[in-house]
Amino acid sequence: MPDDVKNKAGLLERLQFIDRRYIFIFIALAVIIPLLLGLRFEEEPSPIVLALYDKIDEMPPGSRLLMSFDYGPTTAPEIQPMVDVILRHACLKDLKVYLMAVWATGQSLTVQTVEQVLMPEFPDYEYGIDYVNLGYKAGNQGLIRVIVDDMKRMYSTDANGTDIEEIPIMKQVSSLKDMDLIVSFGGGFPGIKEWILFAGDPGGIPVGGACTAVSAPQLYPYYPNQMVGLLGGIKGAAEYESHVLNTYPEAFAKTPTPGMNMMVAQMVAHIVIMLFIVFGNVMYFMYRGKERKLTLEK
Amino acid sequence: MNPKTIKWIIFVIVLSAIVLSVYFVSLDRGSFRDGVFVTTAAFLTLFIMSFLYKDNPYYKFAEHLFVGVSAAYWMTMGFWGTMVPNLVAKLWPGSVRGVLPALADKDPSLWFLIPLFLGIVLLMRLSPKGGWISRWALAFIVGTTAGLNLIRYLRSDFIQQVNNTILPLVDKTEAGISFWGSFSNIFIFVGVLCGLVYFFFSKEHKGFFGGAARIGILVLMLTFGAGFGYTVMARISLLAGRMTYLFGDWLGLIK
Amino acid sequence: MCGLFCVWKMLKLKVAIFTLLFLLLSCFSAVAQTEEEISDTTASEEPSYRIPKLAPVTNLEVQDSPDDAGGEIELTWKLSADDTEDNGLVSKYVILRSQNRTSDFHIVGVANHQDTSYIDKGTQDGTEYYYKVVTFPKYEGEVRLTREEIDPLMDEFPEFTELGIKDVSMLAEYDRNLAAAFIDEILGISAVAGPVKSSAQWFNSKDLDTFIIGLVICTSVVIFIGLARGGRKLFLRRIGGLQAIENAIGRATEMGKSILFIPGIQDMDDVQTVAGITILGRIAKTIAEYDTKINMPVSRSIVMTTARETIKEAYLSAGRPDAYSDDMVHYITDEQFGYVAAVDGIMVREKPATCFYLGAFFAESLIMAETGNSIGAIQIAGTAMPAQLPFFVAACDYTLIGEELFAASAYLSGEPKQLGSLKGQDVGKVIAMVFIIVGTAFATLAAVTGSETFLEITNMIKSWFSA
Amino acid sequence: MWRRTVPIMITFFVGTVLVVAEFIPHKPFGNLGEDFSLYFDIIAVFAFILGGGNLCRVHFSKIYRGKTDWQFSIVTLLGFFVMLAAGLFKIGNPMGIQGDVTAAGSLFADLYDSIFTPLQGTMYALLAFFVASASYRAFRAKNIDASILLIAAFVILLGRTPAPSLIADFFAGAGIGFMATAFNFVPTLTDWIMDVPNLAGQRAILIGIALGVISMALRLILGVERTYLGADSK
Repeated sequence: MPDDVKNKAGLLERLQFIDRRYIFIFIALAVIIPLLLGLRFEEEPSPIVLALYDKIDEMPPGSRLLMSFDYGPTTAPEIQPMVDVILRHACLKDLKVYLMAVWATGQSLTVQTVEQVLMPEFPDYEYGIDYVNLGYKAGNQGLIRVIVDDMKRMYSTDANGTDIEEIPIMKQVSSLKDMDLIVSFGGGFPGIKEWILFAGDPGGIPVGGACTAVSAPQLYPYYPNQMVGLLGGIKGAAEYESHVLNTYPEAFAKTPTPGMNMMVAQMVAHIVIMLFIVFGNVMYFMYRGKERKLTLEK
Repeated sequence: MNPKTIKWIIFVIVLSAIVLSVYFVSLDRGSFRDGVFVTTAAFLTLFIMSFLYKDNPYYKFAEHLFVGVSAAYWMTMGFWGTMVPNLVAKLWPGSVRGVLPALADKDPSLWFLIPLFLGIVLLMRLSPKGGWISRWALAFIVGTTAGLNLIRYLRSDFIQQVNNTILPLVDKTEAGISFWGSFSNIFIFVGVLCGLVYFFFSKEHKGFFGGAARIGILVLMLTFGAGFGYTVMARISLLAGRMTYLFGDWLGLIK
Repeated sequence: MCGLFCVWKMLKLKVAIFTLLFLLLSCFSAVAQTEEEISDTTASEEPSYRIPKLAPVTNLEVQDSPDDAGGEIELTWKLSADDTEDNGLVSKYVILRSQNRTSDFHIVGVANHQDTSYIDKGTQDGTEYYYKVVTFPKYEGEVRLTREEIDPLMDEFPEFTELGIKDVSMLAEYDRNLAAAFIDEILGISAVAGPVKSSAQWFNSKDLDTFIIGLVICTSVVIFIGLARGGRKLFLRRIGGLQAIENAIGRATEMGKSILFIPGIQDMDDVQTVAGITILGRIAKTIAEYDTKINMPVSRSIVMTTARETIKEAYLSAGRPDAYSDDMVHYITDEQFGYVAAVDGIMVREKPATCFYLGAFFAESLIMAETGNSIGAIQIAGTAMPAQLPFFVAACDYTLIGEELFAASAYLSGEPKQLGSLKGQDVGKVIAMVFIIVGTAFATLAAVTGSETFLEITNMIKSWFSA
Repeated sequence: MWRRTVPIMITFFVGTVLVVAEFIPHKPFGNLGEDFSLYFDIIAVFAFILGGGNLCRVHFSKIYRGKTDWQFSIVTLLGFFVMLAAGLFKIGNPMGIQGDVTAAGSLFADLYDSIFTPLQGTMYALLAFFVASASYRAFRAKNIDASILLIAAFVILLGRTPAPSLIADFFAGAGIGFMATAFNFVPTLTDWIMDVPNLAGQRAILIGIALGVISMALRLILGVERTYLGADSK
């Protein structure tokens, strides 16, 4: 706003156009404070989240779970909490975990997840026996189409270059059909949709998903016929975390719940934005009222 | 204090913060490498965020670094991801034995002389005289774009959307006529038609037509408002993610 | 009071005793049950699982897949009598193929139970093939085996290696001799179907509807281009955003500031980028005439090349070729957010008077539009990305919504033949509206009257519009 | 002729063939579209030489002429060449030149993780702030259009938090029944706005876009629109 207008304008008018940096400060605080305080609300799991939870919870120990990391660093804030909580749940249930990625960017995220969650929290899990990292392979949906029938055609080694034949956990796996559940993380392309269309449907393998909040609506139509369940964004993560926490209070008492914490931050920031909208409108109408009065007096 | 002194003071503070961060994070994680990595990422995050206050040298630094690194990143990916496997390996399979042994024994595919030729033609721009010939490559690209998109949009955005809009205006369920369902279907019907009327170019928005176009605008406004509101939450989660990095991974304040 | 308390105490005792008893009982029964279970399993060690021979599929028919590029053969059959929807005996159908009627059949694929068709995608065009379908049984409680146990079995029955270990593992429940008899005694083998050859077709008949609709729309565009070229006057209404473009350039000229032009972040293979570049061609001419500065950072190299060519020509046709410089267009990076970081920097440092965002945008739309807003620039946006339109509408002064982006260059050119194409577009809209109205009318009639005829008509109309 | 006519003929030929090929499953037309997309990708990599060259030229000349902020151009060039060398020569790649260029442990991957990723994520995260400032400024009930925009956005914003049920509980507790009902209705209304008006608007936009693209593609193929070639007929 030019300076002369600024000087003439009354307080009301100026409030209408407050420096946006004040808004920025409020948003930053709205996000940081709940995160620092570790605030969290209990969330009631929605049916679609509960469905995936139940599926994993009911799998007998030793069942095979494939987790595909189909996302990148930009969406990691939303996806990672879901990866972490599902991995924890799977390890708690003693499932055999197979990690892979159809996104190139997923490769380093698998390594990171193993280093930050699996190894410190589940020291009994042994590489090659209880879990394996198959790494990233190019080919998008083409890759899925091949491994649904034959795993070894695409994977001759794991992510570390070890021969597949020498990895005990791979001995019982010849194709995706040997998996008891596939969970794809990430809503982009290729992602959950491709897993459903090229692995779940033709192979008769249960597929679940976890994706960003924005892409969730496009995936709802697949539930419950083609997709076991779906976690959509931070809310999905928070619901899952909350439910796991309620069901296994001892095992999960000390694990972080980034989803639940971020959910509070999101909510507060959301409310701050709404308050600003209300504030802006109130100022606008008050100013307009005053202006009208002034013109009438003249 | 003159501004220059303040700038230097800030610079010294930032520099010492970086050094301290590297030291403490390395100590905490037991690896110097981690210390450098985590600190770099954290300070680059802060540098970018500083733009929200105003433009400053730290943002400029991060911005310029980002441009250089990311440009090279995509070029490298183009080279190893497209050029080598999709051009060199297709034309001269034997030559990639050292890097992509899996592709070395395939038969050469001469079709790929087309992109090779066009690629070289495009590079003719660098020569001072033959620049005009690069238009051939551009013409090929534009032709491809036009041809591919014509049918693609016809299928997914025209035909499919018309199909989806054909709905009964009366929503009959087992329990009889559903008021909400019928209302929704009528809303979609009227909304799509009025929206289309709004986009008409060859008719003035007047009279009945103008009224329909007006409704069309209002429906579009509803769409835009809803689209905006729906995305807000996802955007905040991104910020929450960055903050978790700063206060958790870096400073260790969030467990 | 005291009495009540005594009663309460007694009750508590009773409850405790009762609970204890109950617990004991349940433990006992649980133990008994496990014993029972164990004895059950030992009993079934005997080869008591005589599975009846499964009924084969019937009516097996094979044909070349229609409307394809060749290399595919389609199989259809009627379900085996044992494949019932609830608790059938069939687990899957195994597809066998050979080049002669009697021998050398090998597995080409597997269909799930309840499937009645399969497409063999690995045929050679022109070769004759014969097929049969084998009904495969379902087993409860599959046993998972180690590779060492399975390998010998696989050697013995090479046909089954391709079925996956899970399926072979159950063979171990049989002794060897039983396994040898397995194929003949248990699997239901269909009659041989064939011969059949695969071939490629020259027209995809499924796409006929699409072809006709496309043809009608394209023809109407072409006709109107022709009419306009022939001198027919066509009316076109004014679009607010386009009027604003002219004013925005004027404003920048008056203020002596530059114009920032962003053609989106996609490459030339996105038609929105092409639309942005064509608008650039028109704008650049005005810019050249006004002698305004233009700054165009781009995120794709080909866009850079094309934009330079476009601006150069605009300057040429405005009669000021010497005022053109290649530096007007410069490449930044292909990376979405790296590009945005740099564009934001340019905005706050150069403070352009006008910003154009015309092309394909993603999440970065709002970052740029908000920064542009903070420096007080006039902002004109246009995109066909439905997800980004809300942000442009909220943060920019004018937004060309979807179709308007593509129409803009035709409008700005003022050439009759270009404007004619817009009229042709409107014909497409009329077609869409007519079919929506007619289809909806029949769908409504079908819903109200419950008449089959109306439903059929509705479905017919819908089938024309299925991609 | 070579400069003007040939390019227009190329566009016409390529465009027409691709449109027709969409309806021909037979070789070589069946996957002509995919092939041509691949060709485009390859040409785009050639073009990197032009883009990269331009980037270097701009920054070298900045340094050479000592323009404002020339120091930062050094940062760009340094980042560019280090990353390029790390990627092209696969420096530090555990599998050597045969390894995947992004393999963990290579210099390329390290630079990507420690520089590229945080910068990308933070730029993206700035959106949280801009979404707030944009909604503060844009959502004013100035006229009917703006009011509708505001109301739709506000309802959706509200409906995506647990706030409505909390407010409804408050009103129910205070005995104001109709307000409680109203707020309990918000989540339903949110879904309805997304599923009905939003859908209707999106469809109208999409149908319009399709027609715009078709008409534009025809103008390009027929050579009516040729600004991009610099071959304006005037």
